[in-house]
Amino acid sequence: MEKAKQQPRSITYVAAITEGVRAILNEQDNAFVAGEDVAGAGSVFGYYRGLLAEFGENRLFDTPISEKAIMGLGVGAAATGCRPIIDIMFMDFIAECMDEVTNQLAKMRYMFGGAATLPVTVLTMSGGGMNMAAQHSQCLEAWLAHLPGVKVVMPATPYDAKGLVIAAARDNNPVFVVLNKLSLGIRGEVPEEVYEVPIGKANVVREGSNYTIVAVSRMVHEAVKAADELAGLGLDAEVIDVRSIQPLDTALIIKSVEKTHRALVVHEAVRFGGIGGEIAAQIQELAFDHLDAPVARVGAPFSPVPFSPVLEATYMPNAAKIVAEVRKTLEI
Amino acid sequence: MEKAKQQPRSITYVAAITEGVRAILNEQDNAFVAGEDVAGAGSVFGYYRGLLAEFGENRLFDTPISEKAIMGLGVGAAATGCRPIIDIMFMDFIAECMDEVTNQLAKMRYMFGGAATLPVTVLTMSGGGMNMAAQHSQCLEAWLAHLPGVKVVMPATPYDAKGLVIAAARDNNPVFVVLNKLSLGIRGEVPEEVYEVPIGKANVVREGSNYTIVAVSRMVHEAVKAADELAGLGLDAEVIDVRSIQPLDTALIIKSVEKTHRALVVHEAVRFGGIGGEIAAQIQELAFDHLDAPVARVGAPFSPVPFSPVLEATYMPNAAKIVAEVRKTLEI
Amino acid sequence: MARQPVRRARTNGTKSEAKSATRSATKGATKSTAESTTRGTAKRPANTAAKSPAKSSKKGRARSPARRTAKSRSAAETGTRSATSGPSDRVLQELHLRMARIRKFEEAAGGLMEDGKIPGALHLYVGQEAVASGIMQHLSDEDQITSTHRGHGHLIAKGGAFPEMFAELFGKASGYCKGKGGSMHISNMSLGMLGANGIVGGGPPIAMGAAFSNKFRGTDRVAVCFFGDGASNEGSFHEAANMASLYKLPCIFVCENNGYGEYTAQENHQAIRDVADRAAGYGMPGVVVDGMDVMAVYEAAGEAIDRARRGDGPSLLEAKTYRFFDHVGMRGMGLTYRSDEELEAWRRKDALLSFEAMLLDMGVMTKRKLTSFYKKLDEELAAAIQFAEASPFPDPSELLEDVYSVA
Amino acid sequence: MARQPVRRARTNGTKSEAKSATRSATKGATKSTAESTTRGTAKRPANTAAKSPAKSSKKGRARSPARRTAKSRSAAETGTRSATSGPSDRVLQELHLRMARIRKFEEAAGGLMEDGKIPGALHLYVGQEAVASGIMQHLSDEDQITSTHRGHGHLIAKGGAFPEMFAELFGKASGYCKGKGGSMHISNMSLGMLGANGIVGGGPPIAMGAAFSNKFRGTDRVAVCFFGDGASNEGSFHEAANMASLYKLPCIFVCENNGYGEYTAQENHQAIRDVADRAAGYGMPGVVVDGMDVMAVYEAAGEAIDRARRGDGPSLLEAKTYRFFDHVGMRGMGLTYRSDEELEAWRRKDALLSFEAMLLDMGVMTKRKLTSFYKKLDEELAAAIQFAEASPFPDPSELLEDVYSVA
Ligand SMILES: Cc1ncc(C[n+]2csc(CCOP(=O)(O)OP(=O)(O)O)c2C)c(N)n1
Ligand SMILES: Cc1ncc(C[n+]2csc(CCOP(=O)(O)OP(=O)(O)O)c2C)c(N)n1
Ligand SMILES: [Mg+2]
Ligand SMILES: [Mg+2]
Repeated sequence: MEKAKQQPRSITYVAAITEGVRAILNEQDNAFVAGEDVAGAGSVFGYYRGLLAEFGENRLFDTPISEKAIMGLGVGAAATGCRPIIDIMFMDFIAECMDEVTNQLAKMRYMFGGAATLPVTVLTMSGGGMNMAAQHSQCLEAWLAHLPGVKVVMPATPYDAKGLVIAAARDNNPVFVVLNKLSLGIRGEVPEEVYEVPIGKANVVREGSNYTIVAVSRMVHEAVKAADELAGLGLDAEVIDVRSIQPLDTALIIKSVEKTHRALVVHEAVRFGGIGGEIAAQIQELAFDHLDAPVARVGAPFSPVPFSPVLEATYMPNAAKIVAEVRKTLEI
Repeated sequence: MEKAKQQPRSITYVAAITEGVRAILNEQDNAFVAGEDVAGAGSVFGYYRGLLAEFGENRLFDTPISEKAIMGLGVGAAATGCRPIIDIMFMDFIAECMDEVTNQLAKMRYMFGGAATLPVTVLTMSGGGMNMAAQHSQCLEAWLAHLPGVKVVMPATPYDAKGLVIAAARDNNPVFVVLNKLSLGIRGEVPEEVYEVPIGKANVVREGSNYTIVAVSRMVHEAVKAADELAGLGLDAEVIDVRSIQPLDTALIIKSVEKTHRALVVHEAVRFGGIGGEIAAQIQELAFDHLDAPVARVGAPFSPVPFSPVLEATYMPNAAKIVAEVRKTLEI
Repeated sequence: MARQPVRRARTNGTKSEAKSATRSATKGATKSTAESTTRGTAKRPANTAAKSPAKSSKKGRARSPARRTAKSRSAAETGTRSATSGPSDRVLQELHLRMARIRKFEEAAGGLMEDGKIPGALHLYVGQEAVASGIMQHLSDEDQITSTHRGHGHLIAKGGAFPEMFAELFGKASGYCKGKGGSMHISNMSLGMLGANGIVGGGPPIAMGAAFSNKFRGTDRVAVCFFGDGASNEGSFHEAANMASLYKLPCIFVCENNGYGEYTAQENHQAIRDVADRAAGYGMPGVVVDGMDVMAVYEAAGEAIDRARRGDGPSLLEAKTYRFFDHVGMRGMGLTYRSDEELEAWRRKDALLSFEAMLLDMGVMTKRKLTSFYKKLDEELAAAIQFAEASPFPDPSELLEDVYSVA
Repeated sequence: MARQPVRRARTNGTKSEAKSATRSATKGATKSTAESTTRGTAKRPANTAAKSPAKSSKKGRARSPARRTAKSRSAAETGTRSATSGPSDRVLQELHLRMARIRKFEEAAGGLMEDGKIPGALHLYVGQEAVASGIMQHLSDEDQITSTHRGHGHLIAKGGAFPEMFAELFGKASGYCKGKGGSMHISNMSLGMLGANGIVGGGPPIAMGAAFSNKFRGTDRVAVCFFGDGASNEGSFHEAANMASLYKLPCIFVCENNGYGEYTAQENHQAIRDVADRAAGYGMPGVVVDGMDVMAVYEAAGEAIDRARRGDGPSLLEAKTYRFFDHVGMRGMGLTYRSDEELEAWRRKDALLSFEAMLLDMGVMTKRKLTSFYKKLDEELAAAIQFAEASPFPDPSELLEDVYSVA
């Protein structure tokens, strides 16, 4: 795990994103931010707040409500020498520009035989738990991870949020930084310095000896809670924060499972067809002889995200569901 | 497997689709076809050819090149009493209307507490192998299968093409019928009568005792070829055509694996994040103690579909790759 | 640039140049009737006998005005179609009723949200009441509408009942969507309300599809989509408008231009002043109307809806309006993107208050009636909120219901 | 309704009514200069001395006309800007060269596809040559374009070399995209050609993004997107046009209206005749130009491009044109969606042949020069095809290269 080298301070996830973006705007003259209400309002989630005053209106651009044009702006500007930071307010709205993402952004370099370089960073906000109902709560990262040509990172902590934003914006490829709503207020140590969290490297956030929980985004924190509970059942669970789902740090995951012999994958996205299927399939393929139990999975049930608080509470994956799934799989 | 009850004739996949659509237009007064070049041209793939003359211009509608409006037309018309058959010419273009698919079509019923019923059938053409390059060759069914609220079927044979089109159009839910380009000319026995192939039921197309190949769409035929080759290696492979990936016939797949103890999943879509991950994850989860080897997977490599014939040939999954993967997994 | 209230309706979409190569059918926007101010004159049409829907129903709540079937539409239509006579008292009272019901509901709902009693986010319709009311006056339950994230007003004007609406906002099982939709997806199929929509621009393609269905099924029903100035920049609007015009669908595109998309002023999201300017590009009439004047909206909507029912195709109606509260909730996030002066200028044009003044003037309404009217409305609201609060939450087991139709 | 060739350029987007509430900056489309026919008069500007780029280069192929840097633009610009003098001989010859190169390349490529020698599908540009040529005459390599599925002509006019183009169509490693793109994705970044595009409507947002970049980086470069009548119904066009106008980007939207989207006639895909009518809805000028008249295109494009370079924002230029072959390939699928008479009427307006007749008339070209010009072009084509055929296919190991940048 990367360590803060100096000035350890505890700041929020949302403030960490701001710091990451600020670092890039300072560092890269050709970087700018474009999206709905990113400049004047500093994003409805607040993570660009203050940057307009700091960098001026030639670096942050409020756009019309036109996701296709916003993503197209990123593609065209990146292909011609800029380093756009594109904001898609809610991840649900990425559906509006999946053509630009899939057929242009992800493929242009390949189709052009390597002649185009597309350093586009896309920030977008996923996740439920805030009673925002079916169209403002989705986790659609599995779509993106299935697309050759893009990278997809999902920070769970303030430290990773800052470091991954910086790494994404320095990367010469399209990188989606999939943020999480319920994480916005999470606090953690974040150095003031500018640093990268390398894309494609997972992180062992809790070491353990006989169970591996592979967690995506905010589920990392639920997994840690679950691990604490599992300790009472005699399980010493290791928790891995995948951080990047494309590329995926398969090696680290397999190393852990070879040690622990059992694994569970958890994400907030709908379980069926989620990235957990890919991870579980890889684990059983590459660590088959090491497995003492089937790779378990926890994800959202097969329904849209309901509005009603009681239903949404039932819907959301959490520590209790992880523990229940572990117990079921291990029959303990 | 459903059996033709009378008049066995051999017709092509494309003709079978036409028969399915014809049956629905005859049967359902409120059914119509809408999409780009579906009426006058009978689709660029030819599967509506003749239907305009037969049913008139009040049943088949050429639309503008406006995928969002086309899908929206399906949603709005279905919610108000029609049974639209919506055509999205190439599956790649579904990216243009993923909002209408994801945020409207898939969720309207749920968000409305069950008050809306959306009998929309979407026909769309997937797959490579015809030198149509990166934007006209994709298999994006994994996106759809991850969406609660829609069903997804993928016929591999003329028989299933007709039966699944009919079942889809009779279903009161949104159903995607994902067709395959290279399958258009495949011939097979198709009864003249009107019949359904039930959605959510897989099909054992070749029985076997000690290996299971779970195949999606055209890969069924490659799997059968591979099975023939594997016989020479002492393997008696069972081939399952999943036919429907949402819902998935998990029970049939597990039953087979419990008998054979080994399995491979194959689809033409990019392997990483494809539906094969979900299927493999389910197999190892539900048949863990029956497995003698890891569940293997074959899919396209992690790149956009290349144009050049030699590269595309290298890209496409096929029988040889299935055999190679089986040998690698079983170390034979 | 301060945003100023507008005064009069205008018809856009016509052009000065003779355009030989252009089919005349798609040009020459209809003349707007919205210019005629009918207030004050108010001649009564013959068939005004219809019972006042503002009367309390058995249950003690004011009967929802839109709850009429196609058969009872004649009075409203007469009111619209006659150029020489104003609308009937009944129409005037219904327009008022719709506006007042929206205003009161929204203020109550906003308060409940700010107090943390309603979960999630509410986008309030206060300020824009004249738009939904003037348009819905022409529609029956069989006509469809699609709404926006700011959807309560549309549903109320279409006949939505307070108890089921509050229950939905609270996430209760007795809500219109069994608690599964909430504010952003509130809907009622039997009222022809095809949903509020959390996706900006989500409505137009769906309304166009409903209009297609109306025509396909041989009915004379119309579909109306409401959308904002911000939404007019979404590709979905463009595609739906083009398709509706191509097929001459009975679809009315109603742009509620309140000058802002979230915190971004119109001048910072499009280089035009009138969204109605876009109509010509689809070959349909584009009309600008004062959205703070319910009679102007009512007249312009009547024209567009009649045109659609006649089979002459869609129209784009732009209502210049303003939201009195913030983008979300009442107080919002505390951003200062609108000036106090601007807000004041628009508040002076308050559609409900000015219409009430006119009704008092005309003698259609008296101070006393108004007082008792609001008293009854307050009681109805209180009862509805009580109903919603007392209603149970859905059972967790209902989570996986309604994903698919099992019939 | 038979589709008739048009004759003259028109400016759309102005309206008769005084519109008090509308900012004047966004209205009042620029006056089109395209109405002036410059043929025949052809006064020479002073600085015509530029060497003829039509001369053979060392390698025996005609030098590609667009291969000029920003510095050498002055002659072309002078030709455009002076209302009283026509363009120079050099400009006239370059326009001809571009058109002839496209025509010949496409006929050869079409033949190779029909013979099964080129894999996949080609969408041929024959008939539309005047559009790409008239516009590209104003651009340097630093100006960007986005193209369509029908993209060869755009690349040729922008300076694309035949050998690398044929090699790409054949799927060879020596192709512009190493064989990975093929006809529908042919591109060359150093020529500012940001790709043919298999997605209808794929280009406009990208060109708008390039124009944004040009402005952001403080250059005077422009970005031009080409798209069809069919593509004008995609939401992507709408969103890109609105955004370009809002930010006053140096972006030119060029609609090549050939009357059909695949097999669907314009009247069956939109209820307007002139796509340029949509410009007013974005607050930009809309100009209709005869796309079979390269001089008219050249003039109108000059105006729009100058405007963009001046920082005055985007324009929509609609060129009425026609494709002489079928949607795909030459013979197509054998559908009868266009009448022989219609095809004949348009073929009589053949932009290349009529321009050649004019050049002969003017004495800028002689029959003899023309004969040797075509002979040389044929030789160049033959050599290019030979190069392509002789080139190796990419090695299978290259499959996974170029997915990501590793730098
Ligand atoms: C596709 C999409 N993009 C962005 C948003 C976020 N959003 C919600 S409301 C809104 C502003 C809409 O403005 P307008 O259409 O003018 O409606 P108003 O809020 O003014 O009524 C935005 C950007 C969204 N919900 N959907
Ligand atoms: C998003 C998308 N929808 C549909 C298609 C299929 N398609 C390819 S070309 C074409 C017609 C395009 O018409 P137009 O824009 O007028 O260009 P033209 O072919 O006439 O040059 C269509 C529908 C596509 N490639 N992309
Ligand atoms: Mg607004
Ligand atoms: Mg065309």
